[in-house]
Amino acid sequence: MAELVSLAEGVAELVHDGDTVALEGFTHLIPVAAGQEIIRQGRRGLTLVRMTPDIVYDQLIGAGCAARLVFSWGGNPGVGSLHRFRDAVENAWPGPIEIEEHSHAGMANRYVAGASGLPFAVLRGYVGTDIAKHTTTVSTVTCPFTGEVLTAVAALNPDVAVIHAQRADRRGNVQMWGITGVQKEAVLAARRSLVTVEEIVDELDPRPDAVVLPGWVVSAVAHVPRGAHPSYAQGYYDRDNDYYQAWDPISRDREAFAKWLDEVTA
Amino acid sequence: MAELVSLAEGVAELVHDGDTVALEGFTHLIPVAAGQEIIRQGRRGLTLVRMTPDIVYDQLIGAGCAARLVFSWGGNPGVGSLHRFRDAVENAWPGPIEIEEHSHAGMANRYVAGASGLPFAVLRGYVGTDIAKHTTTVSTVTCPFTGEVLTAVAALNPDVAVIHAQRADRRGNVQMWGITGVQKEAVLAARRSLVTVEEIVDELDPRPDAVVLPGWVVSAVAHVPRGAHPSYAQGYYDRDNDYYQAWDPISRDREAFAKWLDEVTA
Amino acid sequence: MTWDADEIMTVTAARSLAGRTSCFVGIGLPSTAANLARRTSNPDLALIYESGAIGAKPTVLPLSIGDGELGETADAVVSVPEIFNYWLQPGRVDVGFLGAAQVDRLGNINTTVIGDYAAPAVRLPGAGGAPEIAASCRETIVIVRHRPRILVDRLAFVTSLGFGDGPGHRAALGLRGRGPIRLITDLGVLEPDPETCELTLASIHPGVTVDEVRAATGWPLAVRADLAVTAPPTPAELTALRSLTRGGSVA
Amino acid sequence: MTWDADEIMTVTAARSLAGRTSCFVGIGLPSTAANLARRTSNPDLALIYESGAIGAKPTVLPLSIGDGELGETADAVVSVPEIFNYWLQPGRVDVGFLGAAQVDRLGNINTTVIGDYAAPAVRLPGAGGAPEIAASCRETIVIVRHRPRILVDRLAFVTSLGFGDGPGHRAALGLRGRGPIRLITDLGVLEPDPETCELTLASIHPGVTVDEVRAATGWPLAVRADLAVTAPPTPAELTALRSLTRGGSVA
Repeated sequence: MAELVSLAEGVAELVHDGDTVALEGFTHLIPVAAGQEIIRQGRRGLTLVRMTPDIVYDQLIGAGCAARLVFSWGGNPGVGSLHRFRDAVENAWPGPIEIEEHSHAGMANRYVAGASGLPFAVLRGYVGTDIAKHTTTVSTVTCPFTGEVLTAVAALNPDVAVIHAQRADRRGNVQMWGITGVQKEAVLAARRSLVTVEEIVDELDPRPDAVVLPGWVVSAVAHVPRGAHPSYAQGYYDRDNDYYQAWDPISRDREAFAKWLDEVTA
Repeated sequence: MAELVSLAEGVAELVHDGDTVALEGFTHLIPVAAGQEIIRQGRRGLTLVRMTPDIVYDQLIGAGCAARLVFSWGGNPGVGSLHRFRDAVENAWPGPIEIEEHSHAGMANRYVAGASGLPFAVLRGYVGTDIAKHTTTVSTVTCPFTGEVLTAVAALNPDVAVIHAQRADRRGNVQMWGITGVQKEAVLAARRSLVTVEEIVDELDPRPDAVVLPGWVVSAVAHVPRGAHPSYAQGYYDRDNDYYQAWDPISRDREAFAKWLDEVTA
Repeated sequence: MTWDADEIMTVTAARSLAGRTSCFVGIGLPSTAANLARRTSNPDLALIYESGAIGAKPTVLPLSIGDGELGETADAVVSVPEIFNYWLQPGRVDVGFLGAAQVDRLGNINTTVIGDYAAPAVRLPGAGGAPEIAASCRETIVIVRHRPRILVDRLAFVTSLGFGDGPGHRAALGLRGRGPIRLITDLGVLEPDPETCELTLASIHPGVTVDEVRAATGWPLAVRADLAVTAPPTPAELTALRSLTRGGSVA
Repeated sequence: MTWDADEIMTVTAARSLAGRTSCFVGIGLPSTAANLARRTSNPDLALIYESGAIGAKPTVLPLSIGDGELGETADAVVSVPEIFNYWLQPGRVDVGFLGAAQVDRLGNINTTVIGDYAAPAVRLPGAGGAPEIAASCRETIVIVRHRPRILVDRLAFVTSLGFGDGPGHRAALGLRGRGPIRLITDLGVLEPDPETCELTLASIHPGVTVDEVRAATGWPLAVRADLAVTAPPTPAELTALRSLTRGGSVA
C-alpha cells in the first residue's frame, strides 16, 4: 500500500542522485511541482526520462540536475524551443548533457516492455531514419513465423517514476482521467513511484476515461494541489498558456533563468 | 462508418463458409445470438477462434459449423464440460474437429499482435509446458539487447470478428463497459467485424470503464436486444445461470442436442 | 460447529493467504478460498481475476471469473491482454491460486487431457490462464480434492509447470516465480521437500489418518517428520464460508 | 475577402482532406488545417492525436496535441502506447498530416537537428510521433512555410522518411504507407513526380509566380506541365478559419 507523504519527504525518500527518473504526463497532468522539488533538493547526475520534455525538464536541465536525457520530443508546446535544453546540448551549459532520443512510438513501447517484464518490445518504427544511428537501444528482431525483420527497442525500467493524478484515496489508490498518456506504463515499469495528487478523498467514485493504479503498485502519494501547473488537471484547472509564453524569455536568457532559479529554491 | 444491418444481413454479408471467425466476449457480453444465427444460416468449415469457448461454441460445434477450433479454455463455466466439444474431439461427432490450443496469455497476445499490425508478439509463457508441442504458432525469439530467449506467438488476424456490446449510436460508434476482455483487440485484428448491441442510441454519453470502437473500424452493427443471453450485459440483464445448468443435460446427449438444434433452426 | 472435508480445505487455503498483498485467482475452488480470505485472515488482499478485475471485492461468490460483480466492485478493470502483460507477467503478484484436474508429485498441473492428446480418453477444458499464473506469480498455491486419480505420480500432459523435473528446473527455464509452495486438499496439506521438490505431507486435517492420505495419493507419499495436524476451522471461519457459499457452490 | 499566405496554405491543406475517413494530426500547422477540414470540406473526418484522442471534435483550436478539449470531445481516449500500436501502426489511418523544420526534395523530414548531430548548430525538438506517422499512414501530407532553409536539397538528418533515396526505397524497407503525396506551402503545392518521386510544383497560389517559388526552394524545382493555380479561399473557408484561430495562433 502506498505511503501518504509530503512532497519533500517523497522526493527525499524516492529520488536519489544518479537515479534514472521518469516524470511523465502527456501535456495533461505533468508533475511540475515534483520536478521543482527535485531542483530544490539539489539532485545531481540524474538520467531524466520523458517522452515530451517541456518546461519542467528545461528547468531541471537548467538547474544542473541532469547528466543525461532520454526523450522523443523536446519543446515548449505551442511556443517554440526549450532554450535551457538547447543551451545544454549546444553549449554544455550549465554542464554537458548526454542525450538519447527516440520516436514517441519507440519510447511508448520501451515503457510497455518495462511494465510487462520483458527486455524489449517489437514495433514497426525508425525504419529508414537516422534516429537509430545514435542509440544502442534500437535494434532488429526477426519474426520466427514469417521471417520479417522488425524493429526492437530495449525496455525502460526507471529507478523511479513520478506522475501527477487528480485523486487518491487514503489507502493510496490513485485515479486519473482524461488524457492519461503513458503514466500507467511508467509507474508499472519503474522500481519505485511517487504520485502527486490534487486531492485525497475517502472514496474514488468511478469516472469515465479513468485509469486507476492500486496502492500496492505505488510507493508513495503526496497531496500537492495545483501540482501540474502550468499544465492542466482536468476537472481542477486549465492549462496556463500565459506561463508557457512567459517561460520563453526566461529560458532564453541565462541570467533571467538564474533569477527564476533563485526564486524557486529560496 | 459502420453499416446498420439486421443480424441476418450482418451474418450473411460478413461470415462466409471456410472463414476464420472469432466470437469474443469474456464471460460478459458473449455474442450468443450471432453464433446461433451462424448456425441458422448453415455455415460450414469455419475455423472458430475464441479464448473461452463455452456454450455458444458448444452449439456451433454440435451443429457442424466448425472444422477447426483455436482456443485457450473450453468449458461450461461453473458447471463443467462442453459435451458437444468433447464429443467432437473424442469421437469426431458430428465430424472431426481440428484443435489448436493456447494459454490465455498466448491467445490475448496473438490478438494484440493482430491488432497492432505485427506478425508476432513476445511474452513469458508456455515455458516448460506441453502446450507448444501441439501447435506451430508458438516459437521463440531472442532479445537483441540481453540475449534472453522469450516466447513468441503468431498474430491472429481473423477474417471476421463478432462481438456484442451494450450500445451503438446511429453512426455505428460502439460502446461497451464492464469487463470488456479482448474484444477491442479482436475487432482491430480482424479484416471484417460485426457488432450486435442491446440498444441503438442518439448519443453515447461517457461511462466509467467504457471502451468505444469508432464506427470507421467496424463493418456492421446489428440491433439485437438480449443478444448476449445467457451471458450478461452489464446495465441490461444478469447472467442466466439456470441456462448454463440446463445446457449440461442437453449437451451431454446427442438426441437432446438434435432437438435443441431443430428448435433453434426452425 | 462441525465441518466437512471441503470446508476445512477451503478454510486452510484461505489461511495461507494471510499477510499477502495480492492474489491471482483461478476459477473454481481457489476463488472460494480467496474470497474467504478477504472475509477472515486478510481483508486487504487484492484479488486479481484473469477477466481483468483488479482488487475485486465481490459480496456474493462469483460463479465465473468474469461475473459482473467482480468488475463492479474492483479497484480497476483492465483488458485481458493488460491483465496478463502488465499485471501477471512481471511477477508483481504475490500468490497464484490454482485448481487442477491432476497434479503430480512435483507440483506440475494437467488441465488439458487424460490419455493420448490426439485421441483423448477425456478432453479437459485446457490451459486458460494457469500456465502463466504458475510461471509468473511469486509463489503458487494449488487446491484440489485428494483422490488417487487427481494426485498422480506422473502426468501425461503438463499444462502448467510446478517444479518440472525437479530441483533447478524452473530456474533453468528462466522462470522467476518460486513455484508451488503448497498443495491444499480435503485431507491435508502437502509441501515441497526443500531438497527434492517432491510434495510431502506437511499437515493432516483433524480426524484424517496418514494411511488414508497415502491411499488417496498416486505416489508413495513421504511424510514430514514434523507432521502437523491442521487447526480446525473456527466458528468465525465457518460462518464466513457458509455465508459466502449460500448463494451456490462453485464447481 | 482578402487572405494572407498562411491562410491559403491552411485552406489548401484542409481541402486535401476531403473524402478521407481518418487523419493522424501532427502538432502545429497540421492541426489547424485538420480542424478547418472538419468545419468545411469534411465534417465527418476522424481526427486522431498522438495524445490518445480518437475522433476529437475541438470547438477551439488546440494549442497542444494534448489539450483537455481534445479528450473531452473525442469518441475515445486511449493510452499513448495504444494510439501508436493499435491505431497508427497497422495502417488503418488514411492520412498522416505532418509539419517539419526541413523537408528535402524527396519528401524526407528533419525535425531533429541542424548541423552536426554531436555538436549541433540548432537543436530542434526531435522526432515525436512523426517517424511512424510518416511510415504507417496510408498517405502523408506535409505542410510547411516555403523558405530555402526549410525546403532543402538534402537533409543532414532524416527524422521521418519520405521517399528516402527515391523510387522503391519505401517498399524495400517494408513500409506499407505510400509516403508523402503532397507538400503544401504558403506559396503552392508540390507533388512527387510519378517516376522519380522528386517533389515538383503542381500548383501555385494566386498572385505567386513560379520564379518566386523557385527562389524559395532549396533545389532546382521542376514545374509540372499542367501547373495549376490554387483556387482562392472561399469566404466560407476564411470565415471558418478565422473563427477557429481567433482564440490564438498555433506555432
